[in-house]
Amino acid sequence: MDDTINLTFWIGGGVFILVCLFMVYCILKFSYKEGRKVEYKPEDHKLEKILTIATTVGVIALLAPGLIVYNNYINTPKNALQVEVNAWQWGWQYRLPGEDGILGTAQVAKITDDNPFGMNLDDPNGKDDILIQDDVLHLKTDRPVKILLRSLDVLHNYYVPQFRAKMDAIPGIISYYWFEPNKIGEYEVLCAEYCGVGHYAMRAKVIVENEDNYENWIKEQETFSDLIAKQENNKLKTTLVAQNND
Amino acid sequence: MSDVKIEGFELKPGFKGMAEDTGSDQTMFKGVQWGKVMMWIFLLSDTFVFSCFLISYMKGRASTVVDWPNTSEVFSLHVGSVPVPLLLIAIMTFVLITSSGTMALAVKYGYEKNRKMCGWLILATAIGGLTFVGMQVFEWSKLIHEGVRPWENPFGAKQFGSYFFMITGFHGFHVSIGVIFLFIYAYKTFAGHFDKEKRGWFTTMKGGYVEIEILGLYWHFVDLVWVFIFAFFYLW
Amino acid sequence: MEETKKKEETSTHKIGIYLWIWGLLFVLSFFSYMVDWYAFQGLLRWSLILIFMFLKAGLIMAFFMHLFWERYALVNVLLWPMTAIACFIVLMVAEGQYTVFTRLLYFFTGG
Amino acid sequence: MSDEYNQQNTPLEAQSSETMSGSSGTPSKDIDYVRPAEIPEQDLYHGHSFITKWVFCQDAKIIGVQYFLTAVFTGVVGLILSWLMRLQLGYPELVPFITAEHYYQFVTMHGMIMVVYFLTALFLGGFGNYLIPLMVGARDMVFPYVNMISFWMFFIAVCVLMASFFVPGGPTGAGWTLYPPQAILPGTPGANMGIILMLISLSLFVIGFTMGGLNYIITILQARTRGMTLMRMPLTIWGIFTATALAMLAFPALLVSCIMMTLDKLLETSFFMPSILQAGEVLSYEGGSPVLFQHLFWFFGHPEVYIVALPAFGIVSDLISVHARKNIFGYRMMVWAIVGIGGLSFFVWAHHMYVSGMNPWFGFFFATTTLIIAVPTALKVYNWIITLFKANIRMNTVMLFCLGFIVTFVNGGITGIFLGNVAVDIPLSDTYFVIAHFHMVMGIAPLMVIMGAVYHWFPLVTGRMLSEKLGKWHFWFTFLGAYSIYFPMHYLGFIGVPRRYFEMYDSPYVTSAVGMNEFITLAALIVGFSQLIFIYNIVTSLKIGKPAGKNPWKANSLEWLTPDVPPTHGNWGEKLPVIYRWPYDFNVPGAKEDYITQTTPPSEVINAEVEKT
Ligand code: HEA
Ligand code: HEA
Ligand code: CUA
Ligand SMILES: [Cu+2]
Repeated sequence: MDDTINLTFWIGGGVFILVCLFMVYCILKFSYKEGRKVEYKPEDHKLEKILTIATTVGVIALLAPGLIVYNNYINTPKNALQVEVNAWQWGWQYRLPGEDGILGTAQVAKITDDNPFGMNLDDPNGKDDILIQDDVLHLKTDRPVKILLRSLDVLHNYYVPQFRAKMDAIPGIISYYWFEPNKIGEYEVLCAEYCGVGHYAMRAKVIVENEDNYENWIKEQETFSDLIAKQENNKLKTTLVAQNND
Repeated sequence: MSDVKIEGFELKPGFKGMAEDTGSDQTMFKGVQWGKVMMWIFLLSDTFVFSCFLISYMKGRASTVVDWPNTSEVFSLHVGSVPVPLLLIAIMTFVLITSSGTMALAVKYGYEKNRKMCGWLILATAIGGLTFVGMQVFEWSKLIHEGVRPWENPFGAKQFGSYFFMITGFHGFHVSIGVIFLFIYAYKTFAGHFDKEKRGWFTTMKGGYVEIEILGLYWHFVDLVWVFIFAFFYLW
Repeated sequence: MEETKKKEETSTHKIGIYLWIWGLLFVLSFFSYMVDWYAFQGLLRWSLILIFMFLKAGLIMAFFMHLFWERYALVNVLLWPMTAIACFIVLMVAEGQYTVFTRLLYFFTGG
Repeated sequence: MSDEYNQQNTPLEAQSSETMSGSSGTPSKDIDYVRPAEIPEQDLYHGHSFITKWVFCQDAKIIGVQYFLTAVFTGVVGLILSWLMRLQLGYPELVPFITAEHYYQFVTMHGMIMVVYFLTALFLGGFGNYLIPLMVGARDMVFPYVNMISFWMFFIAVCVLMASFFVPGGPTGAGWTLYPPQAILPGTPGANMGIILMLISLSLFVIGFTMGGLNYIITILQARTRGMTLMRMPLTIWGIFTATALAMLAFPALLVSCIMMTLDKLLETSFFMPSILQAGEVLSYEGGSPVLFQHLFWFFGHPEVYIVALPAFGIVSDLISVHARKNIFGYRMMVWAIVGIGGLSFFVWAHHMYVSGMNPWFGFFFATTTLIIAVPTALKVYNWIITLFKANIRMNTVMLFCLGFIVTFVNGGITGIFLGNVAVDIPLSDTYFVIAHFHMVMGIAPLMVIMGAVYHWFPLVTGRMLSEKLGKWHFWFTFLGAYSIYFPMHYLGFIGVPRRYFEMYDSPYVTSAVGMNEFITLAALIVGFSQLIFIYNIVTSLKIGKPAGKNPWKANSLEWLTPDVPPTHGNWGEKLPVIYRWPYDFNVPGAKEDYITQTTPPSEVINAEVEKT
């Protein structure tokens, strides 16, 4: 992606400078003199054709690599880890698939105090999902991540400038993008789609770390079943436990 | 229409004619009055309005995961005790087409300067339009009675009610405007304003039977939109 | 607009043609109603509905609105913008399907 | 009633040869033949009282000035809002009274005012009304009454918009794109009265504009004077015409989205609203699609940005040609480019939505169409600069503004190419790079044209020249100042500073931006205040400016050739002009002077090698 930016930058910058230089030349050379001889040539088909073709070629040279990169961007590699980012006004939380590697289904309409992610109780895939009610996300290096974006209220956008990738989180559908972190460190997450007065303050953190640290972190997190089990005398618990016994 | 004559300019048919009309001076649409062009361009813009409504409806309907109500049941009427699907809608369609036909004839008689015929036909059109609006009111009240609201719908997807009331409402609004103008123009025709080339209220231009054609364009357009609403809303 | 004078003598059409179109419109409306009556389903239903719809629309535009007799300059100016609408429709169909796909996948069925 | 109309204009008789001046004396039966008039003379309504003459006036020229002044008023409001925003961004401590709510309201109103109520109204309503009848040789717009209503609708729309500053909760702060769901939810400032008034105001604007637009289109297509073929119209008219056509087809989408959003707000329908959790409660909405709104909005929004660009393209072509004393290079190409850009602009809208979560496959389609638009646009740029080549350039204020336009437009256009190429857009979208892009290409480029146009046509409207000296100062302040506002923003965008951020400073990675933001703010204040020079120039020149006389720039196009300068109601006195050529016959070899007006018959320029147009 950086390469396409650079390519565009140099071609674009070059054209810009050429245009400006040509203008300066004209201004200096042809400024007003009474009785100067002026060329009268309304049209020059050959010149126009050359310019059209040259521009078209330039455009193709910019577009083709861009589309290839884009194709790459929308097709997630098979081995990507899934992370679901939940956005709300104005904060973030995350959900990781548990051992089965599959995220359970979830709906905004099902959200309650006891079920902060709106998990579908009758979806078995969801029981081992890891729920992180905190805005810090850990990732391991050199492993592609597929970010699934879910919004609970309005549009947001999970954007880490250094990752060169972003996508809006839209209520009502799930959007996604992927990237591969390869530099250990802490990154700031910014919300990049206007979402109301708290927009500018909607920050989070991503920590990219090596495999071991990551595994340690994962172990400390709670799964959906844990969360339910912790809650005493509530309905969710009874339904879920009943289902577990089936 | 086709048989315009223009001094010093040869009108050719087809695409050749189009190229020459476009390349000529003064007017591009040869022999089409300003008012008529205005109505056409306005209708083009209005087409985009209705298209946007219908496209939104399609998108909305295609992306809802809740079932869409079965329109032939929702809009059925009971004849005796047998439910006849879409009966009212069918009648409305026929009424609107009838009025379109009378309008077309009114335009024809207008150009033939047949003041009486023209006036009666416009009046007939207006009454057809009025009937249509009346039936629409009936249909709305029936649905409202059954619990459908813009914000809720007992038969399924919420959007059904919203789109239904919005689109038919917007169409009904067009029809109502048309009906008002039809009555006014019926009066003007009978009063002979077009024979006398009386100026209108808001315009510096002289009147003429072409105004009836302009009104006709609008009326046919309302019918045209109904064709699409009928197909996409009721038959889908 | 003086030209009306010139036109008045020439530009009316035989009444028969209007009556014909009128009749056709009734018949086509009846047919499209029958599509629902007989509860055709699937592709057949759709193609019939669309065919009748476009035929009706075409007849109204061409004859009742006199587009058939208008000069091509006007006709083209009116019809070309419809490509934008067509493009919009096609893309919104794709968008609608994509939306419903992600909704079903992530909210209901899972995958 | 009939005495209100002037009946003395008898229709032109069909004469086989008719020359305007008739001085040459050569029998010119053949080469000067222009076919007789097709359309009868237009009757005009002449006002008698102050009210019908100046307030509810039906003369397109006065309506144009009314539009212009109203639009400039909104523009000044937009400018002041931009100062307040910049103060907050540059010196957050200095202005504690600007809260986040206020900031977002300022951004929103700034964007909306500048795009819709300022530029659109100024170009189409202002320049369109004034210039169309004059340049095509009509007595007035075809429906003067409707034209008047159009202005008053616009005026009411502006009043409603301004009223929203004073309602409880203030104006909407949803961003000028008004994206739902947040536009109508409590987390956004002005989510009650503010947004409703905004939607009403926009709807009124659309209705009013439709009335005006019908006038512009039909005047251009059906009311040209004898000899004025489409390919002899000045490019100004082509630009305004195409922009109007775009507006007629694009505004419906805005109207529809406004209606639907109003219903979502007031009746709680769920067009754009899916299930939403607010303050722990699930709202009653269900199943709607926010992306649908974005599609509708940008189906309007992208043509809209060309609505403000195309008139600027047209006007700048004319200004360059007149002041470089050379015909515009490749006129035909320019016309086709304008029309082509206009047509294509309906197929690129979702390039604003690359990161919106729409169907990802759309990216391919829209990236391709977007970059295709760059080709005709590039041709226009080439043609402008080739026009300068081997010309005789008057380096006056007007020309300076034209050159300023080219520089900023090319800069902004090339950043547009970055954004159009979907893979490049993804990191840059919603950052200050986008802000830089569109301020270059829309914020200053068309403004440069407007200013140039004011210097150019002021003598026509008022009969007096503007001061050149003040004009040059004005130019240099505006150009250098505006450049120093927006050029640094590209850098901010590259490092990833997101747009619509009330403040950034606790973020470690953008500390380098602080100094830059202060600099930008200073520049913005200076540029803003330097507009006072302009206003001072206008006001004083009304009284003490050098009398302009007829055709001070030695231009060819019709607006300078009216019998009275400034033109009076009805524009042309007794007889409509007859046109024999395009408006770009400058420095034709063999001609006596360095310009040949459009009304000069061929028999008078027999020796010159004029282009056949
Ligand atoms: C007058 C207004 C105007 C104009 C003319 C343009 C012109 C263009 N715009 Fe811009 N644009 C806006 C106003 C405008 N834009 C606004 C207001 C927004 C933001 C709205 C918002 O989100 O709030 C925006 C946002 C915007 C985006 C979305 C960014 C984002 O939100 O992520 C994109 C993406 O494709 C884009 C692309 C383009 C392109 C490709 C052009 C092209 O037409 C430019 C073509 C011109 C040139 C290319 C220069 C001349 C050419 C040459 C000198 C030849 C050499 C060039 C090559 C060989 C490539 N614009
Ligand atoms: C034509 C459009 C236009 C114009 C002229 C401007 C002018 C300016 N804009 Fe604006 N701007 C927008 C359109 C425009 N803007 C839009 C659409 C947005 C997006 C809103 C959103 O995100 O929702 C935006 C957003 C925007 C932001 C981003 C806010 C954010 O995302 O947080 C900033 C920040 O600095 C900014 C600054 C400025 C400044 C400093 C000026 C000016 O100060 C620059 C200098 C201008 C002048 C010198 C011209 C003044 C002249 C007159 C007012 C009329 C005088 C004329 C006569 C008398 C004939 N603008
Ligand atoms: Cu969340 Cu912006
Ligand atoms: Cu765009």
